[in-house]
Amino acid sequence: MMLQQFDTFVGPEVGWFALSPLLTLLGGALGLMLLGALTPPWPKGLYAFVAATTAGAAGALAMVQWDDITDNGATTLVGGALAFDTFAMFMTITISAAVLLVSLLTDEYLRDTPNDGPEIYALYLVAAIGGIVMSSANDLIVLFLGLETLSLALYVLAASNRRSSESAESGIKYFVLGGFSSAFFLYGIALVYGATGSTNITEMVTALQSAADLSTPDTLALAGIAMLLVGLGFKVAAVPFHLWAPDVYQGAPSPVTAFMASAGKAAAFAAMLRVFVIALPFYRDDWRPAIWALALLSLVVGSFLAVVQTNVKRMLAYSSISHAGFILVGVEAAAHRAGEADAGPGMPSVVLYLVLYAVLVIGSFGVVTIVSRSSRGDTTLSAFDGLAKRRPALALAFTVFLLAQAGVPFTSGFIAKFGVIQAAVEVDSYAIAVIAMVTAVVAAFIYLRIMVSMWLGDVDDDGAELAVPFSAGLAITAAVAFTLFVGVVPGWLIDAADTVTAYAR
Amino acid sequence: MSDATFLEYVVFFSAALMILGGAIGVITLKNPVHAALGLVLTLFGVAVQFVAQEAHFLAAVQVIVYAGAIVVLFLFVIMLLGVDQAMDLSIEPIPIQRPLAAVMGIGLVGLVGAAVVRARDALVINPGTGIDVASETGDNDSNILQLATNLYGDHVLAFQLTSVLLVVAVAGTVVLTRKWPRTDEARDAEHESSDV
Amino acid sequence: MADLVWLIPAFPLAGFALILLFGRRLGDPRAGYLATAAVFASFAVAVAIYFDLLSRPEDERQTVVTLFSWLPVGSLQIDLAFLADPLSILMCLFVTGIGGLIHLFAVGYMHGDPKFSKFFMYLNLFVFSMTLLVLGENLLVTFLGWEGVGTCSYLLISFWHTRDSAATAGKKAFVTNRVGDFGVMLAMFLAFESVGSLSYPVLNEAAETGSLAASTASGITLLLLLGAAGKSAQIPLYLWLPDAMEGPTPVSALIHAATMVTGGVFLLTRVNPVIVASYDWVPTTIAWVGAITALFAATIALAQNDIKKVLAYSTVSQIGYMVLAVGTGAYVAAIFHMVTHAAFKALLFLGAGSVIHGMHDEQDMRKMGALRAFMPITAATFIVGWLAIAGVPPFSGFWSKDEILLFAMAESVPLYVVGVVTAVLTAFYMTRQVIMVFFGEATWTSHANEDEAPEVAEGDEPVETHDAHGEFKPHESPPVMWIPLVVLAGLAAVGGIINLPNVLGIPSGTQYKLEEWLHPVVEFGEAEITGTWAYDNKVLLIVIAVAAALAGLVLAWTVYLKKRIQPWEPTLFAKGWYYDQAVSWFMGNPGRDGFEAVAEFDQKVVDGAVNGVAVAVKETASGTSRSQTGYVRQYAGIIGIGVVLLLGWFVVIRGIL
Amino acid sequence: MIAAIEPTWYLLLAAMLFGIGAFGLLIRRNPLVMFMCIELMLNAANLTFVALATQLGDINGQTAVFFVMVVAAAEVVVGLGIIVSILRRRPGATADDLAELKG
Amino acid sequence: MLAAEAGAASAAFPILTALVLVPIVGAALVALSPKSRPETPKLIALISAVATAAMSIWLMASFETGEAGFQFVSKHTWIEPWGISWHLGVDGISLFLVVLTGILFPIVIAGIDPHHDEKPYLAWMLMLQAGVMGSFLSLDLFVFFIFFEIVLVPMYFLIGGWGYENRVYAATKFFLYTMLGSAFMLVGLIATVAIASDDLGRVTFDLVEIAEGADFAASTGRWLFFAFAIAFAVKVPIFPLHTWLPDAHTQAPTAGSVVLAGVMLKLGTYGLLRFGLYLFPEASYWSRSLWLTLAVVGIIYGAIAATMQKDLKRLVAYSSVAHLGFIVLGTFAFTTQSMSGGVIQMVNHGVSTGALFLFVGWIYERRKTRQIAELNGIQKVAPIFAAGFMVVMLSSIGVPGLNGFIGEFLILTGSFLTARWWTVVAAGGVILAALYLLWAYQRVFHGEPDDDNKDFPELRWKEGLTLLPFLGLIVFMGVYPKPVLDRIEPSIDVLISHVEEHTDYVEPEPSIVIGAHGEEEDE
Repeated sequence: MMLQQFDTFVGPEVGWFALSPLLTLLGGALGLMLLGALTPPWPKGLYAFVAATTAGAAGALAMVQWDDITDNGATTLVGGALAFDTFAMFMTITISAAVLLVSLLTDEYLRDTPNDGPEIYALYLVAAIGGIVMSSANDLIVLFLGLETLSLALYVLAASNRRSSESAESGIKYFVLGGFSSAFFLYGIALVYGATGSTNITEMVTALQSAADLSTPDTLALAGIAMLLVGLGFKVAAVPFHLWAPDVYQGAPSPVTAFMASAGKAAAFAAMLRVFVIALPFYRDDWRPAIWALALLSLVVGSFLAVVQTNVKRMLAYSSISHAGFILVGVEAAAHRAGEADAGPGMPSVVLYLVLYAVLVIGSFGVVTIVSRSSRGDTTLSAFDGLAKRRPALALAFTVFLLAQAGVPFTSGFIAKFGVIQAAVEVDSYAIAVIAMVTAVVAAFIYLRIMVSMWLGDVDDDGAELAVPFSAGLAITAAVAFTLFVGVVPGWLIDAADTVTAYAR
Repeated sequence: MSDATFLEYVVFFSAALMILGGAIGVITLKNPVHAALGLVLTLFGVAVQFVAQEAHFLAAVQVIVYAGAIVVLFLFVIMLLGVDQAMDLSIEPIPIQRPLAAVMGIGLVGLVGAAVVRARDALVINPGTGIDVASETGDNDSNILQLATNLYGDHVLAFQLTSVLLVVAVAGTVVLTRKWPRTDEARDAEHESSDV
Repeated sequence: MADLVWLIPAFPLAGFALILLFGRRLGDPRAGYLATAAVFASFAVAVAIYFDLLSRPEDERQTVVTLFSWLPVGSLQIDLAFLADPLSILMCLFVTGIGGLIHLFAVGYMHGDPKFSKFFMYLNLFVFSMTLLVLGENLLVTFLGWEGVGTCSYLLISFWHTRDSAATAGKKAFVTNRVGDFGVMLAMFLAFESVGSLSYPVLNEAAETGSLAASTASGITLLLLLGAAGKSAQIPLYLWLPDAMEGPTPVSALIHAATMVTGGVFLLTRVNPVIVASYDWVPTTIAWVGAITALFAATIALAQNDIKKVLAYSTVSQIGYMVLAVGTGAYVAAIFHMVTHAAFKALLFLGAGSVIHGMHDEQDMRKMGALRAFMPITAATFIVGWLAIAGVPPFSGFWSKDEILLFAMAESVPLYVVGVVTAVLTAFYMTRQVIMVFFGEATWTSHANEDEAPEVAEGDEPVETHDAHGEFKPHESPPVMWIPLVVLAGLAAVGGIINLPNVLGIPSGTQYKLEEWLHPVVEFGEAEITGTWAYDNKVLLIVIAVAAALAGLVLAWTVYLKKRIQPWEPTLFAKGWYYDQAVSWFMGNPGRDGFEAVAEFDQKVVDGAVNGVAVAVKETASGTSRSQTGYVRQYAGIIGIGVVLLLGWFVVIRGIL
Repeated sequence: MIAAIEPTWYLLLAAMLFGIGAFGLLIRRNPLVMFMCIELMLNAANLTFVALATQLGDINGQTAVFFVMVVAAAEVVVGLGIIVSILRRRPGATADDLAELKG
Repeated sequence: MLAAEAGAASAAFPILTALVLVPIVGAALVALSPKSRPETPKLIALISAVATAAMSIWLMASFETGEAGFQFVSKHTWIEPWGISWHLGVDGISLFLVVLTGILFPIVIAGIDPHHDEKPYLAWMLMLQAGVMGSFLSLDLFVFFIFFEIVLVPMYFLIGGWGYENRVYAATKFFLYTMLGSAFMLVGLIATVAIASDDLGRVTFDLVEIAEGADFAASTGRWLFFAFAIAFAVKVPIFPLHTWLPDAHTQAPTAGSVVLAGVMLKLGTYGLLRFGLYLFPEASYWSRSLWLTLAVVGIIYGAIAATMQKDLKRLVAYSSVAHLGFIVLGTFAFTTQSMSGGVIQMVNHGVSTGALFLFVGWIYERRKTRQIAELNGIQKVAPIFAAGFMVVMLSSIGVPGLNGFIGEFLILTGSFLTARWWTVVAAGGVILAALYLLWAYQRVFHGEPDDDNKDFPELRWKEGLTLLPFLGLIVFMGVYPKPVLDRIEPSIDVLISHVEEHTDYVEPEPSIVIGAHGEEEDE
């Protein structure tokens, strides 16, 4: 009978092509690791190039899948472990793009350091896998694994600059707090599992749908949701779970910070949508107010504390917290219609914001990377004095990114904010919309401050000549082009974002 | 379910005692080595609870992986770094840290406990197909079998992801432990690239 | 011919433009002659139009010449149009006529001034505005001129702007007038609201047909009275006029005696049907404003020592007469007095100017005396003016003033009394002036000319009238200056004939010429008061008037020439009842402080709030960020608190409760 | 046969374990010990999983525990790596000594 | 970017789009122009600006007088999923603001040189022009908002980069203050669209469609209106939201001040007309007394504050507050006269205050100070300079025959019909205007010049040429405003009847009817 059992065992059928983006990234990562380990050091920039092409390929494959999904509708993969829908693909493309740009930034940055090997890039790619899994997971355990994959990679990356004590400090801070919060997340999964009898989103939803009545609330599930919110709130750096962000963003190597703020945030928010909007719509009235509160706190604290910072990376960190608040406004809007046939503009606004912000923040930290190189790692505001006189183009690029983050029209940032506010207004949550816009004004102050020091500050003579490496320059140029192009012609992207409400589950 | 036998109570409470005792040891013992031993105690207690719930395979893995590998790793690091000197826990440099901790600990246990208790008789809305347990009637590996089927069935992707996780671990350790040259030009390079 | 009325303003405008462009090249004195020519040209046109209108039947003596549509918005249709009718033409006649003479005089007076051409540029601009004022077909065109003359008066008063007093006086004049303009504007709004138009024919027609509610009419009248008080220097807004004497004397003569200051009276006369249509107490108010001003200013004039200040206050007083006349319905008399006053007051001012000129810019009468020997023509003409203003028959002033007193009597006795008293005072202070300047003993011999001529203060090439410094002899002015004096003296002497009353066997053919002429505009003639006691006892009133004049004369003679009685010049009068001081004190202290307070408020409170918000943000932020100590365990603690709160919300509030 | 001890008891036990772990992380300064506390919390989660699996009669819970163990292992590797790399630089450093970044 | 022509409603040559794009292209060219040839940027900028001016004048020339609706309309769908279209059009209300924008920039670009970094300066100037143009031309809420908002950026850099001692503070204050206002507007704008989409059955940001098609519930409309109004109130600025203005004006470079006063402040008043009254007639009529009061307060308050300023430029800035109070008064008096007056006053204020700022700038260049106390006797040493200032000042005071009076008179005449007592108080502001300007003039120009001022340079040829168009406009608009008024009035009439449709308001028609006005008008 044992034999018989073995004969009868059939694993779930795997949509290999559907998984191709993930497999590409994995292949790239393993290839880099193995070949890099077995072969003598590759010529300059080849590691970065391989990583970038891998990411690009993954993104391209995701785009290919896009039409497939829009034609044949969304499904789930590998025994319902992964969701195969435009939402997932959108995030896949976003994260791949982030990896691509960040790899380009990293290349020059790692020169003359022992880390100028394949590992960092491999970690990018693996982290990307983690992020993509998070955003396409259809099972909380899978989601947890993806989250851990991403997080562990980020811990290492944050601590990867061994010459900088700040890097190490940020690494351990991120690690301790991250482990802390993921323990909460796991505990939350466990409790929710207890309440719904499954970790698989599809089954959870069907279970809750078929449930006799949810009028008598299941406290186990509620406790679990609270824990889940803690874990995800930590990952998206929402107040009051944000405290790691400023320190880690400042301490981590600039390219890594760019990666955290782009791919990391994107994946975390995607996971949030998966877990709350897609998996737990039946409890939306319970968790929506909590999201509201987190959004409010993040907006206020992020923008206010940014004002008093003197370190540009820290400023950007706090501003990214307030951006998280903005995205949470979108999530809150999505919550109003969670689980309904007409899901409303909430989710689209969120994913739109994510992709646009990812590019913006990578560009911003890209500039920071270049500047800090010439200023011996100094990223205080004074390092940017008179940047316009030393490197007008670079200053202009940074200005574009900053204006975009401030939400000035004709930049992608404005489109992003507009989308979120529109979503919020659509569901009549005016209060948070107004608060968001007002705090955006407060946050604008720091962007102005940076611009002032760039354009009006005077150059310090001992400032080493500011070389803009080709690959990094390429990445920043691409980011600028994207920012402005979307600012003027956003229609296509909005159309794409609008499709994510047709998610699989 | 039938009432628990006296023996089951004994098992449960003694295991619980181990768990909590070990845990308290972890957070109170000044010497990290002792703390690690406390952790071992807890882990064993958990393993016992697994057994008590017929999760034999997990219990085994718990002992082997946790107690066998992880804690040993801890101890190894402690010895390696020689951080095994005792640390005075009576002083707390950060103000209001302990009240904070207390509030959190009590609140956490209280609230979750409340949730658990309140949910005790919440209807099980998605009962599973039942867990096969090893029985005297021979197939004493049915639990493993079911676990394996489930693992390589629905959770095969997750299983594969664990491998990715291990890749991260490998790459991470390489990055974190690779020797960084301390030569002069490197020290100059330090200025270059010590940028955070 | 009347269609060419636009030529009247056109000539001075052209003169202005020419001098503006070529003034420096023309220079002194050609620019002056050009300006004079321009004014006399429009005088000629005015004369021509006068005869044109005269040749028409009475009810056709009104032509509207529309140049273009100025402000056409919806129901508000305002044209830049001129109304050529007896009143406006009469005004044009004496504005341009006397104005021309004053221009001529100024050519001599301003000779050597470095800004000679600019002066005449302003003068022409003024004449242009003044003609607009009188020719306007609607309130707005009049207002255009009204403000124009105000501006020119500002420019001319502060002509010697390096003198602070002059600059301040100019500003004061403009701002005070603005207060009056405020009234005129509101009057316009009210008129537009009620009759939907600003043109005089429509407005007056509406008033006559009674479609203008008495309330509205009263409103318009009172608001216009405010404007008139500003422009015509009546209580309470008169106080800019004395200061306006800072301007060059021709300016004082032209603007602040003959023409501009009569604008208010003209405006009230222009809309006389509205006044008639308003409540009865409204004209009475006007009358009393005029009467009180007349008396008040006269008392002040008693104690002035500045030759021009005396004339200035007497101007205020005389215009008070005119306003009184308007209030009592004696519009003709008002206009009549306006004309005569224009003549003799211009004469007096120019005379004064000639004296000042001869005395090397000495204006203090106490440093004059016995000048008749040195400047005979000036003295002679000045005396004519003196008799005219004092109301001594048969000089012009007598007839017009008598007419006014007649109506005042018809209106009410108190008004008449005030009028007569004022007449006495007028005769008194004018006599005093004449004596102090031309008679008595010379007090100027040892006088070293301390306050320098502004021209000298300008400090350019030495002016030839001032080659003789130190001890000097007063000298007669050049012909270009005394010819106008003579002409004006003639007018002042015989001006009365234009409106002789029907008494003492004056040939009936010559009576009431002005009244007939103005009849199309002012139906309200002397016929209206027939049957009143006053009308029946005209002769008696005339006798009283003459007596009053002579009384004043004799009294002053005895006081200042014969020194029989100590001169009584209380400081209260000299200081103008301290009204000016009071006002300036108020403006300077509470007013200024109030303004300062507002500015402070803006800085501290309104802007302070804005910056306060910014500061508050920064403070809270830095406070919060200081609490982020960098201790990872504390971060964990805060996260833990967040966890507890979330759990509390979910488990307790949403779950258990 | 089914375990007779009520799952609730297990859950409460797990909750206490979890709470102790979290509490410990807040009060211990030695990074290694803090890390052990995280392990305690993970074990609490595992206990919960197993208890619930038993209650639900659903094997997935036990599978989840399996994954958690792997995660824990990987975390330990990475975490200890980071800790080693830091304590190499600054022997005997406590968590409170690592507070350069703040504000 | 722009989809194909939508509808036949668009002119053959998309002149309005050109008006917006030419400056942008010019700015780009300036920015890209090679460093080697220092004179090219100025040349390019001038060409672009003059071209814009020419187009705007051609626009005015070929504008259909007496035509109420929008002309030269060009409409293309832009952001399809959000129902946003590139919808431009011009009517009597916007026409002259467009023309003013068109001719103001070449003048200041040609007439005023920055002290340094000419290239970015010119680029920003052109960007600014594009932004202002777009705001005046757009008929789509989204398009309007983005232009309304984008204007801040070039202005921020102009103030911050080429301003005076306290420029960064002023620039930041300006940016944040205005941005705060538009924050509310954005939310209100989106809400408007969202709510209107229920009536219209589709999501569109098109101004005309919403204004004509949507009918907001009173309460809703009022909330939305205020969301818009706050932004405009800050921009105008209406008391008490005005304090950014003195700082921005004082610190801005001369050209910046001229443009700021000339056209940018008008974005607020124009917005109130176009996006306040037109979109929310009910709400604006309902809240009129609030606006009238604020306007009147602004008139008096601004004048008083101006009187006490020690800095000549601040003084002019506060005078702007007062003048714009008149415009707001006229706008919310809802009569043909007052609103036409308001529109024409926008142009007039732009001209005269712009010219005043020119003079202040020139004074600063000569004396390196704006403190009134340090200036005196200039008229003696620079009579022509003084004369020019005098004319501009008189126009600003509102002396008839000059442009300032036309606007003020129309506004007051009109508003007297519907808001009598407010008008009475506002007319008092006319007195104060004379007070503070004449006082300042006396202190600066009269008296004997001291040593610092006694060789104050006379007006230069270039400056004179710069000034000439201003003086020409001042006189022309004062003497013969008919052509302007004829083009403005129809659009105003339409606007008023729009208000009348949505409210119980009936515009009073003054006429000679016996008893048309009873005793209630008793003084």
